[in-house]
Amino acid sequence: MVKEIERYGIPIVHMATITTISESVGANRIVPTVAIPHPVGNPSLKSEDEKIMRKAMVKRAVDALATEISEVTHFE
Amino acid sequence: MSDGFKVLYYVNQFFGQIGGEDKAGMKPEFHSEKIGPALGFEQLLKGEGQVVGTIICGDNYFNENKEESLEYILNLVKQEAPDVFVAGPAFNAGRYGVACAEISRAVAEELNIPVVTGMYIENPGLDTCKQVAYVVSTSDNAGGMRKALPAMANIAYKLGKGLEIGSPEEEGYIARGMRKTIIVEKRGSLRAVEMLIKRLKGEEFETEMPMPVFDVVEPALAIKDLSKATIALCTSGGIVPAGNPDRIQSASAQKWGKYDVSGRDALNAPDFYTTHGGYDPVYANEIPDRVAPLDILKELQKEGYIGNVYEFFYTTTGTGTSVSNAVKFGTEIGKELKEAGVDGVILTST
Amino acid sequence: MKHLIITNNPLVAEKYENVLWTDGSVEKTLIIVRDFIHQGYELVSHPLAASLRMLFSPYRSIIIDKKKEKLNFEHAQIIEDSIIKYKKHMDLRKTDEKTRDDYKKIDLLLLEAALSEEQGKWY
Amino acid sequence: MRLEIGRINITDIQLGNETSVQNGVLTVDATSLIAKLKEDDRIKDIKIDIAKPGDKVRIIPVKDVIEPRVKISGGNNGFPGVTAKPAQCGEGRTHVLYGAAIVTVGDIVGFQEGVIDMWGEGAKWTPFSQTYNLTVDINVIDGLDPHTHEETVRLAGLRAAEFVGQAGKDLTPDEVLTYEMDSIFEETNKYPNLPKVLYAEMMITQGLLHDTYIYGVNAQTILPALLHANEELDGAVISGNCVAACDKITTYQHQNNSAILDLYAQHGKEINFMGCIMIPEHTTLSGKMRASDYTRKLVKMLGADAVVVSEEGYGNPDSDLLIICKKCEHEGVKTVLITDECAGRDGMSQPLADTAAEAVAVVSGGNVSHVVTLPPADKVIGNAEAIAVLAGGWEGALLEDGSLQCELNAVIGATSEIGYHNVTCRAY
Repeated sequence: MVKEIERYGIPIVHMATITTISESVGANRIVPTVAIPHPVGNPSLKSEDEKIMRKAMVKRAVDALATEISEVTHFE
Repeated sequence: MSDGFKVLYYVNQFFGQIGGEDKAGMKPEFHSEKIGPALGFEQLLKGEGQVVGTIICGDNYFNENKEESLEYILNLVKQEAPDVFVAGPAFNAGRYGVACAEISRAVAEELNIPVVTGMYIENPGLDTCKQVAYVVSTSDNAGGMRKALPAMANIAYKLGKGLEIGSPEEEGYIARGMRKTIIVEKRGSLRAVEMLIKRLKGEEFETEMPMPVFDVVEPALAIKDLSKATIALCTSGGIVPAGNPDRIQSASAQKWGKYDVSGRDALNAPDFYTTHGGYDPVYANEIPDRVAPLDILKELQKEGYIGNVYEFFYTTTGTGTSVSNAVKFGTEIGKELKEAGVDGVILTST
Repeated sequence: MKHLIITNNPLVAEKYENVLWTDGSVEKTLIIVRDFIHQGYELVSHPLAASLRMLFSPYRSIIIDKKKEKLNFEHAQIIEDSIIKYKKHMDLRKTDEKTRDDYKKIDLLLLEAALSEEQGKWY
Repeated sequence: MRLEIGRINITDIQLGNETSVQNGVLTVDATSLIAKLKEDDRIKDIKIDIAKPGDKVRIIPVKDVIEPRVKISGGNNGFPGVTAKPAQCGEGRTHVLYGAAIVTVGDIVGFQEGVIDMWGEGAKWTPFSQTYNLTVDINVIDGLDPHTHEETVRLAGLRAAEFVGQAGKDLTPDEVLTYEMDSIFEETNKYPNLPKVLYAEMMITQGLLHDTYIYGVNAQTILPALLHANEELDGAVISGNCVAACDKITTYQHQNNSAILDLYAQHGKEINFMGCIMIPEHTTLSGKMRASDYTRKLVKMLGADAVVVSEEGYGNPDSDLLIICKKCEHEGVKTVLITDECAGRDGMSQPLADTAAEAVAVVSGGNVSHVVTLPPADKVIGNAEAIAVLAGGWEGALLEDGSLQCELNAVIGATSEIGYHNVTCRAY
């Protein structure tokens, strides 16, 4: 899916837990996430902390879209 | 001649000698005579087959009225009941190639009639039909007609006579991606040792099992100004509106869904939940934004960090979804996003 | 007990205590294993057997290890690939029910061989 | 180490009152053979029969195939560590009844397959349609546990091969092949400019019906071990693997390992063939990591430039194959892999589920899912009911005229992963 969307020339960032799979499906911009059942969240944190963590992670993804890259890049 | 096998031929307006670009809008027609390449084709069938007619259709008409054209052509083919169907060759012509490909696939799959066509290796129609039709590899322009027709006729002859078709190298067609089990002269270990020696000498060698080639897409250019950009949110984590109105499968998804989220601040429970069958759903059902973080994106929009969150949210399930479906989903979703002028996409996976 | 055996084989469930019994198909068993791997457990034994014939088995037992802090990506990939491979075969075939009792026995014996390899380790 | 293999060409087989070879005709005294095998009191009943190339005969379910041989000098007769006291294999002289084979038959568990057709379509797909086969159908006493049952059948086959092999003891071979290789240092001195090549042979070692033995040692318990190429050619390795019909390595194929023979043929010409690494295929992931790391280490220690890796089985062993390939390639050691593939009945599927970009040189032994139609046999040796097992798992296999449709995976040696057979796949 990632590849086909990017083929239209739209930058896409893949937020995924298993980054090896992410690479093998052809994602160029990758943000590693927390865990499979809750990629963009962490229920073991207090809700305020979880929110801060989540926001930072999504911001990183958005920033990745605005970052010029020439090869597969992990934004950690 | 009546004992020979019957061939039905398809060409576009140009090769059908109707006219050039000005006639590209013509509807499909059937002619009981042999026209254009069909004329020479019959002579190449060693007197054992005859071309019973030519279907001609304008390239633009076909591409703009696919379903209608296909239906009309399939009916014609049914009526004529040929033993072999031949289309093209289309060389590197895009619209003609797509027409040949779509018709070839439909005739082969729906009517179970063997099909021969011809294309240049980069013709955009190739992937549509190469698995079900014999596509002779041609040059990129009509100058290759004299080479292409005998190869196509030879395959048509074999198909018409029920003879076995040889390898792509022998017959000149483009490999269909089929792994054919065959018996060869040299045993496997000898082939392995020969391959090893070639490798050691730095000579060219050919693996018998090519690893799948992951075609690489160049990274798209970065967004220049986030504060003016429209960002779309997609997930393969199966987050759907309560009740799963589009019945998105929990695994081996056959479809994707899109939902208007322009009036929402978050994908909160219980309006949304996950239908994904591949992970423990507790955390996602508690806060669906943990899988697809619409809430944060909306916050970033309010803060002016990004321009806008695209009004539709796209979703499907990743588990067990076949590669071909994933490609199809991506192509369909990407097309919509492109047309909507979306500047960037966040795709989350579980 | 250090290991957990995920199995749909009643012989295994009878014999061992550290068992998660899944009353279902091999595919369901593999999916349960995957869910554990996704939570951070590690694979001890490979999810697939070593021969085509054993793919017909209605029973499969897989050993997993303790939960770790972080997801083991390699193991996640192995279980995902195994499920794909298993499904690819079984979409066309059916489990061999006629000799299910023999498959039960062999699955147990192969599991025991795997367990014996793991004896005397603590890591 | 120097091994002479004296071939006594066998051109026919019959049962008779003595065990001998005359003018290429192998005669087997079935009564004495049965008496010999029944010294093992776990055996209830033995049926001996013969199957010749071209006969409309089907053998099923096949457990193992073994070449009858006799040791003339050096080492011990039989299979050292199993049917004979431990001794060095690979030295001295061994006589082979070339063209003959012992084929053991019998159910250990109900789902066993493994067919050899001696004629027609089926014959194309198995190398053992070309051998003059003495079939040994083994029935054991009631109440044996599966391990003991399997061992009884395995030993009976080896002992039968030993018994029949005696017929070649006092004969002058039709042809003598010599396999000679000194220490790795001496060979490297002889051929300083030739690339150093190892053969890495993976073996199924996962438990009952999935075992391989080296000098009688269950290879599940070993670290990857270095063997002189002569050892395997002289009976050091035997098969206890009898479920993966199409891609198991029978004992006969260990005795005549085609990968070893074809590498040997190039020794001193194009390559410096240094020997074999015997690699256990574990079922545990830690075992897989250990065995692949250890293999890489041996390859590095011996300074190999290249390695041929062969697989046995299908499923979890595919992981081992690709891990070994990756580790060797990352060390700069060039690999060539031999495996088989599953591309679906129509051949349209991706052949492997696992892939590695490093696997650039792969030999395919064919598609295990390729469907063949086997016409009805005039005579079935073994258990005719086992034919239904071939069809097990999918419908429409038994056709109206009595022909049987089955996948290649049921045919012994069809898609050999040591490259013993002539089958492959091509992109069409």
